[in-house]
This record gives sequence, structure tokens and C-alpha cells, in this order.
Amino acid sequence: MKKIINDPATVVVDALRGMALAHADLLDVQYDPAVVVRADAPVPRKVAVISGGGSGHEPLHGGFVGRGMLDAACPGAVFTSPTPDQVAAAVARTDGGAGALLIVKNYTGDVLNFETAAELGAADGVDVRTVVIDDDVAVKDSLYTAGRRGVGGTVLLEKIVGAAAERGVDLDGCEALARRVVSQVRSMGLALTACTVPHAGEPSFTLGDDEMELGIGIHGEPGRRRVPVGPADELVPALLDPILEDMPLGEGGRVLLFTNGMGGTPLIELYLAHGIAETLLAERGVAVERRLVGPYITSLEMQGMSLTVLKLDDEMVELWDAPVHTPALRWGV
Amino acid sequence: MKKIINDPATVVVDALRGMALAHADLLDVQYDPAVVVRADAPVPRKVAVISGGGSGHEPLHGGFVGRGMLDAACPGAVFTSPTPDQVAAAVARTDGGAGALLIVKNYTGDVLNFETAAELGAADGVDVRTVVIDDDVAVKDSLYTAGRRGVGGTVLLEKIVGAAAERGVDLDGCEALARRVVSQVRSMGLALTACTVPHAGEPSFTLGDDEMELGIGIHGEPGRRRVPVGPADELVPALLDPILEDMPLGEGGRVLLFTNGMGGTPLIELYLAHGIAETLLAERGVAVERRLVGPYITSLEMQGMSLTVLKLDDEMVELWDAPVHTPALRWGV
Amino acid sequence: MECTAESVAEALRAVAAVVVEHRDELNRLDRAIGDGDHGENMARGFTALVSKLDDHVPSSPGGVLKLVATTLISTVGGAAGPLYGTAFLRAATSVGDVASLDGAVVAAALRAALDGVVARGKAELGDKTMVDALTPAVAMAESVAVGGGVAEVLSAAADAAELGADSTVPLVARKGRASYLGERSAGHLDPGARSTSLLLRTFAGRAR
Amino acid sequence: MECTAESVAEALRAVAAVVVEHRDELNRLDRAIGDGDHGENMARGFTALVSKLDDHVPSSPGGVLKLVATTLISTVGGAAGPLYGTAFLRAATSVGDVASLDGAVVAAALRAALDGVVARGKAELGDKTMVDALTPAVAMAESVAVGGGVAEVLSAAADAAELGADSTVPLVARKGRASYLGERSAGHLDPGARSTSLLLRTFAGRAR
Ligand SMILES: Nc1ncnc2c1ncn2[C@@H]1O[C@H](COP(=O)(O)OP(=O)(O)O)[C@@H](O)[C@H]1O
Ligand SMILES: Nc1ncnc2c1ncn2[C@@H]1O[C@H](COP(=O)(O)OP(=O)(O)O)[C@@H](O)[C@H]1O
Ligand SMILES: [Mg+2]
Ligand SMILES: [Mg+2]
Ligand SMILES: [Mg+2]
Ligand SMILES: [Mg+2]
Repeated sequence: MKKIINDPATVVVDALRGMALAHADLLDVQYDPAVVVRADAPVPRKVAVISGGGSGHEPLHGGFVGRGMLDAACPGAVFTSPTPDQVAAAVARTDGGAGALLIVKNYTGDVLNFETAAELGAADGVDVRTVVIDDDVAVKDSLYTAGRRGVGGTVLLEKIVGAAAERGVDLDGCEALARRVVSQVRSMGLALTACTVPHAGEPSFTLGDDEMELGIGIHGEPGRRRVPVGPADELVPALLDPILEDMPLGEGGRVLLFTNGMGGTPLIELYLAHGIAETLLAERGVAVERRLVGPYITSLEMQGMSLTVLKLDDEMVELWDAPVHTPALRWGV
Repeated sequence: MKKIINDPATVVVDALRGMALAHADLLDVQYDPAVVVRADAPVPRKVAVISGGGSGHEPLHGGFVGRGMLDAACPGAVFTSPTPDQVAAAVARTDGGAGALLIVKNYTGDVLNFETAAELGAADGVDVRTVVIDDDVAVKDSLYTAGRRGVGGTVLLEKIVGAAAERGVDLDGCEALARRVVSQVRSMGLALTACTVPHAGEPSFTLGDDEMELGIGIHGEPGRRRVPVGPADELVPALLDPILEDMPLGEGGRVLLFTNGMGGTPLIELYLAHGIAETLLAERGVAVERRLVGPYITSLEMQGMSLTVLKLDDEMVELWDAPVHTPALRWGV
Repeated sequence: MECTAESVAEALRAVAAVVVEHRDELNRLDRAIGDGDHGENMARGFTALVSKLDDHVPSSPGGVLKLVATTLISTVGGAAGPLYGTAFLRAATSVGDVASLDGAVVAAALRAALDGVVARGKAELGDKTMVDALTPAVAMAESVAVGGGVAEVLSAAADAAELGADSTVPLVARKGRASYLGERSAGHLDPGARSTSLLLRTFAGRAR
Repeated sequence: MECTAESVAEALRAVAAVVVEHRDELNRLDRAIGDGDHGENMARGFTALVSKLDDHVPSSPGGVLKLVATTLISTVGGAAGPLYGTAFLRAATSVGDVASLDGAVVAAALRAALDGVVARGKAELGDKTMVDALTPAVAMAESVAVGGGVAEVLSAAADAAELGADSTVPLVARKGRASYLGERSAGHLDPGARSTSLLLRTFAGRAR
């Protein structure tokens, strides 16, 4: 394992310190418990939008804290959900009197910890709602699994709901919007290499020289199946087809296409894959109206990519375009 | 070699197609010869700022085309400088009547090809100037080398000169500013892993499990020396000290600190390294007034990082803060 | 042996040492079918617990168990944090403020812990989770508690938990991260079941 | 054998085939002390040349050489593009519009090519570049050209270029990318010197 770190036990805090220095204008970083807070929080009468999860997916979530997106992010240990007291501290610190919406990726640990926190928050008199995102079509949503995982759709959800909250939409409205986004977004990913969690010191799985994991999550967990690596013209449909099977868009569908890098894949490959995906969508009569290309929800240094398709409506387009000013996404300001 | 590509021979063009689709509002991509042009080019009476180089360093340079930065970028084959006719086409396409400034990284191939292009441009009646950036302190600038390489400083140079051109500074002014930036910027990088050029199919060098290359360039070429990987607290000074030795800042120096990822290093490590670098600078009485953290000039999937320090003055700070709207850098708009 | 707050605290220090010792093993088990952090998570939690106990040992066994619960909840994260946290919280409530534990109290506490884990995590027997270790442990504890002391109860529970943990190997996971693997999760020991059996074995060892 | 535009074009097709055949070797040499693309760059250029020649063969040897120059300049990139481009451009100018080449003309063209490379790249003998292959080649060509035909001149040049290329092995590079390596560049054959000797050997083979 070769990493630019000091001690695996302090990686998250050490990185937070650098982040605090790099973005002092945007972020107020607290360390005990660890919470990344929007510098001007609490914003009076605004719904606080809060997310969090294991570290190692940067820029998610801390990189999305700021005007028009998240009020706070709770970074857990690497690939480990945050604890309830982090979430409770985030709620307390950002509560502007309009309640808080917790955006939770669907993993057992995240759901349980945020649930516990929501109970604590509610007990403190803040109206706290939780929305669980589960956009990963690689996992069958059945009684026999923990349900679909939350992956790339999380970034789009945080942007869109963050914009609504910034505009003064109330908690009911934000919650309803969030559920609508969740119902209209689907993702799938693949990995060409595994990643190494700092404390583990060795990769979470090993792949042969011409193998890849199809249907990978974002925690270095193995995927749905292991298949030979093919050309991009085969890889992209292997992600896009299951997404589209799961969300019939029909002719005239309008979408946002998000081509995401898993952390170790260069931008040149992401653009290449994005071009293929956009062309395939166009061939099916789907209109790609917005796009995002880059490493926004990652698995440490894993090589690989994911595609996320969000079915758009006018309101979502407007909210996507609305100003955002965070370390990782910035426009309109 | 595992990459999300189709044919090594068409990687650059295939990626350009994706880039054109992803950023249709910002970019006009031409394919023969390959040039990425600002959508609203030529801008009348504005100096055209043009750069280019081998592909595989994305977002450099195409990701920096747009308002307030580059008018055009010329992407060569992977790690191979572009040809003179690409550069000549970029000049012809962006000439707004105020001349063109070519920003060239100091590599024999780049310098020779841009030189030839400048001759062609001049012959066509456009006033073309060339500024060569050579900020890599890992290479001794002597008769016995091709001189220092152009690395991280290129990003800062393109932003600052691009802002000046956008404000209407004339060609003499842009050229003088560019030379001032070049004289005040220094960089150094390291690699934890090598990278694989698509057509080569195997890594450009191999590193042991606990070795790194110190003083790496951006083309997968081996570095100054091979040393054992240490903790971040040792790696960061190993980059920063040679930079500071080469550019005495003294107490009260004001700088921009750019912590760059080589493509395969996750953001969590970059923030961690950035925190250490900023702290070290503060300890020496150097004021870090601006910062940039992320993978902006890369070597495909190489794991590693570089530090760039630019000595600031008021004008540079103002130009750094000025609006920029490109695929990879965006603020103020 | 009397089962006071002090002796429960001592047993927990022993548990912490065992967890740290087995950290890599638990990580490795979790790497095979999860995300490789179970040992790390547990070690972080129990290490934090030890430094809290160094500060101050609550006056009753129930108080100590409650401290374990809040510490694990606020330091472990992941699935294990809330699950073990809830388990210890329910155990604490079940124990109440008695000054010393006996076999029946311990068996009841284990039952409460299991109920808490199931309430929180909704796993059933055979889903390849810690529930597969805890369920037989509780059953054995309850039958031995009819007349047995703390040592017998815990020792029986530990034996059963080990068998239960082993029984997870062939199972296909239906809860937690391992469930994403589907059939590929079969053939591996569940890390949470393993940690449950380690905890019970260590408690049993201290109670002798 | 007469050295007409057609036969020069044929020789260039042969060169293209040889370059493509040695692409991996040149890449490998460049990987050791450069960035691993020299074979790729040369193959791209000469492949483009072949398709231009398929379209149309200029009427004079000088015209063919000029087509080589412009094609390499616009398709090779890197250091090799402008350097080989300049070499062929100067050679074309030196040859002028004669209909057929003789030994003296070829030797003079090689001298012009070398001067062009040096003017463009500023490398000296011993800097571990293509200049180390081309310089002895020109010297030998000039001495053989006194009375020798095209075949003799090219064959002597190729022999000398091979020796010159081999002589780069122990050298420490002082120009081009390899110079960044300092002492570590010693012990490797320079890729540009190797491609120069391949070109000359192939020309020599076609002239026989
Ligand atoms: N729903 C559940 N009910 C009971 N136990 C569960 C459940 N989900 C997961 N577990 C247990 O948690 C263990 C994993 O814990 P850990 O690795 O610390 O958390 P995470 O899965 O969040 O990384 C699994 O081995 C399993 O025994
Ligand atoms: N200044 C120079 N003068 C002469 N030849 C040079 C010079 N710089 C580099 N070369 C030659 O170019 C070769 C490398 O070409 P190539 O790999 O195609 O370009 P790049 O170095 O830009 O990747 C070297 O092996 C060397 O022979
Ligand atoms: Mg985890
Ligand atoms: Mg090159
Ligand atoms: Mg785990
Ligand atoms: Mg090269």
C-alpha cells in the first residue's frame, strides 16, 4: 500500500485539516465530533440539508457543503458510516428553525446511524426528516438483500434539494422533492482495479489482469459479477442498459447524464465513456439536457466509473442550474 | 493494461468527442487538425491565449478553454506534443486582431513544434509571441539538460494570463505578465506508481512496493531519484524544500499554493498533503493567500502529487480571482 | 465470583484486548464479503471504552453496560455501532440497577440484547449476521440459567455462539453489505457473528 | 539503378513498413529514457505518408522529400516531428528539382539534413540524440560519394549510422527528455539514433 498519509488512524482528521485550510471561506470544520459545516450556518429560516457517510468518497460529501447544496456533512472513518452524535451535532449546528433533511445512502450502517440521530434530533425539538437514496441497479431490491445501495444519484440529489432549500422551499417541499429525485435516478458502476483502505493495508479484492467487477459499489466491496474487460464500446452499454431497463424513459425522455470516475480513472477515459453514453442515449431518442463528468463520488484510488441517469422535469432543471458554491461544484456565483 | 478505451490509436479523438458533448456551451471542438476552441472565438480585439501539449494531462489544457482563460488548446497524441498545423489552426481560429500568446511547456518537442507554428502564424500576419514555462525544480537548468520542464505552474500561468487578456490587456502586457509569472513560480512532483500510455500497453517504469520516484515529470518519465515511500510528513517537505530553496520568499512572502494530484491519487490524500504544506509555509512566515487543490495537471492514472508555489503580487491576486468559466475551473460567473 | 460493576469493567477491558488482538482477522473476514473495516470499527469502539473506564467506572453493572452502549454508538459507526450499541443498551435496561449479576440476570440481559439487535437490524436467523451467533447463545444461556451461575451461563452462551458463528459459513447473506454479493457470500464466516462469539468467549473466560 | 521520384517513393514505403515493424522496439527504447512514444510517433508519421503517396507521387525526388517533410511535421509531433521534418525539408531543398539522384546529390542532401537537425535542435555530437547517428553517416557518405553511386553512399551512411547509434549507449543524455534522467540515462540506446539508422539502412537496401 502506497499512500500519501501519516497514520491510518488519523487520515480523516488530517485530511479535514487540509480541507479546512484550503476552503476557509466556505467551510467551518469541527473535529469532535467531526462535522464539515457551511461557513455561514445556521441560515435562518432555511431547511438544513445534511448528509454524510464513510470517508474515502471525496469530494462527497464535504466537498458539497456550501451555498446551494449541503449545510453540513458528517465524515465517518474511511468507508464507515458516521456516528449518530456527528449527525446530531450537524443538526444542532445548522438548524435555522425550518427543520433538517438528512440525505442517507442506503447501507445498513448509514441507515441505522442516521436513524438513531434522527431520534436524537427530534428529541431536541428539531423537525428532522430522513430520505434514503438507493439508486444502484446492480443490487436487486428484494427481501434477500439490504436493498439497493446509494451511489452516484446522491450527488445529484444533494445538488437539487440543496438548491430548493436555498430558495426557501420548506421541509415538506424539500422532502417531497428528494423522494421524487430518488424515484427518478438510477446508477451502475464498474471497477477495473480494487482500492486499499488505509488501515487494511491491502486491496479489498484482487482482479486479474483482464478482469473487471461489474456492478461495483463505492466501498471496495466486490460487484455483481466478474467479467473480462472489453472495449469502452462494450463497457458503457454494460452500465447503461441495466439502468435503462430499470427506468423506462421512452422517446422524448429528458435526462441528466452523470459520468463519474471512481477516483483512479483519468478524465480522458471519463470523457471518452461519456461520449459513448451520450451517443447511445441520443440513439434511443433520449434527450441529454444536462451533464456532469468527473470524479465526484469515489472509492479512494479505485479505477473505474459509474453512470447515473436522472429523469428530469422543468423544476429539476431549474434547480440543477441554480447557483452553487462549494469546494467541488461551483457555478452561478 | 486496463483502460476504458476502444482503440489506443483513437483515444484522443474519442475523448474529444465526449468533451464536446459534455461542454457544448463552452467549447467548439475541431478534429482535423484537433483544436479545442472557446465557443465564442474569435473575441474581437482580445489577445488570443493558446496552449497545448500532449494529451493524458487532463483537464490540462482543453479543460481550461473558456472565458477568462484559454482561447484554444491543441491536444497532441498521448504524451506527445501537438503538431505545428494544430497550433496554426488555433491561431487562425481565435485571432481577434490583437495577436496571440502561445503558452508552451518546456519540452524539446513542444518548443520545436510551437516554434514552427509561430513562424507560420507570423507569416500569416498575426503577431504571435511564445512564452515557455519551466517551473520544475527537479530538473537542473543547465547546458547539460533540455532545461526545466513545464509542470504545475502552467495551470496558474494560463489562469492569470487568460484573465489579463479577458480584461483587454494588450499582447505586450500579456507577454510581460506571463514572463513575470514564469519567473515567480516553482513546482516539484513525486509518483507512487507509474502510468501506462495506451499504445504502449505497459507502464513506463516499475516501482517496488515501497518505492517512489521523487522529481517526476508529467509524462511517466522516471524522476530525479528513487527513494523509499515515507509518511506524508516526509513526502511533503521533500517537495516543498527544493521549491523554497530555489525561490527565496523571505518573511512576509505571499503565495498561491497549488496541491496537484497526478490523476490516480484520491482527493483525501491531496487535502491531507495540502494541510501539511500550508502549515509548513505558515511556520516559515509565508502567507498562503490563495490555493488550488485537485487533479489539474495529471499523468493519466499515475498516483502521486506535485506542489506548486507562486509568489503573488496584488495584480496576480486580482487576476487569479477574476471570473473564469471553463470545464475545469469556474468562478465569478 | 461476584459480578459487580468493577468485575464487569474488568471483563470489558479483557474484551477490548481481545478485539484489538483480532482486529486484523475481523478486517480480513469483512474484506471477503464486506468492506474490510469490522475489526477497525470494533477496535476503535472498545479502545475508546477503555479510556472512558480509565476515567471512571460507573457504580452498577447496568451503569457500565450503558457506558458501553453510548461509547460504541458514538465511536464505532458502520452497522456494528448501532447494533452492538443497541444490544448493550437493552442489556443495561434489562439489568437495571442491581449491584451484582447472577446467571438469570445475565441470561435475561442476553435475551434483551438479541431482541434489540433484531429490532434495529431486522435480521432473521440464517441471514448470515451476528444474529446467527447470538440467537443460539441466548437459547443456551436461558436453559443453563435454570440453576446455573454467571460462569456457566456465559460459558454455554459462548459455546453456542461459536457454533452459531461457524454455521454462517455456508449461508448466503441477506442482510448487511454481504448481501450485495448474493451467492458469492457463501463460503465465508460472517465477521459480526465472529465478533459476537469472541465477546461472549471473553466474558465467559473472565467469569470463571 | 536510377533514383527517380518513383523509386524514392518506393523506398519510403519500405521505410514505413520497417518503422511499423520496429514500432514496439522504438517505444521500448523510449520508455527506458524518455516517454515511450517514439515508435508510435514515427509509425503515425510514416503511415500518413504512405496514404499520401497512394494518392499522388510528386514528380521529382525533391518533391517527394518535401512531401515527407510536411507530412512528418503535421503528423508526428514530439521532438522527432520537427527534427525529422526539418531534415527532410533541408534535404529536399538541397536536392532541388533534379529528376534523378546520384551519389554526390545524396551525400549533399544528408549533410543538409544534418545541418537542419542541428539548427533546430541545437544538439552536439555526444549529446545522445539522433545527431550521434547522423553525423558519422554524413561523414562516411561524403567520403564515399567521391566516385561512389547512390547505393554505395547510402550503404556507407547506414553502416556509420549503426555504429553511431550504438555509440549512444554509454552516453549521458544532454538533450531531449532523456536529459532529465542525468546519469541514469547511461546504458541505453537512444531511440532517435536508432530510428535514424533504421531509415538509412532501409534506404540503402532499396538502392541496391
Ligand atoms: N441488519 C443486520 N442485522 C444484524 N447484523 C447485521 C446487520 N447488518 C450487518 N450486520 C452485522 O454487521 C457486520 C458488519 O459490521 P461492520 O463491518 O462493522 O459494518 P459495515 O457493514 O457498515 O461496514 C456483519 O458482519 C453482520 O454480522
Ligand atoms: N535537441 C535535440 N536534437 C536532436 N535530436 C533530439 C533532440 N531532442 C530529442 N531528440 C531526439 O528525439 C528522440 C525522441 O523523439 P520522440 O520520442 O519522438 O519525441 P519526444 O521526446 O517529444 O517524446 C530522442 O531519442 C532523440 O534522438
Ligand atoms: Mg463499513
Ligand atoms: Mg513524447
Ligand atoms: Mg464492514
Ligand atoms: Mg518520446
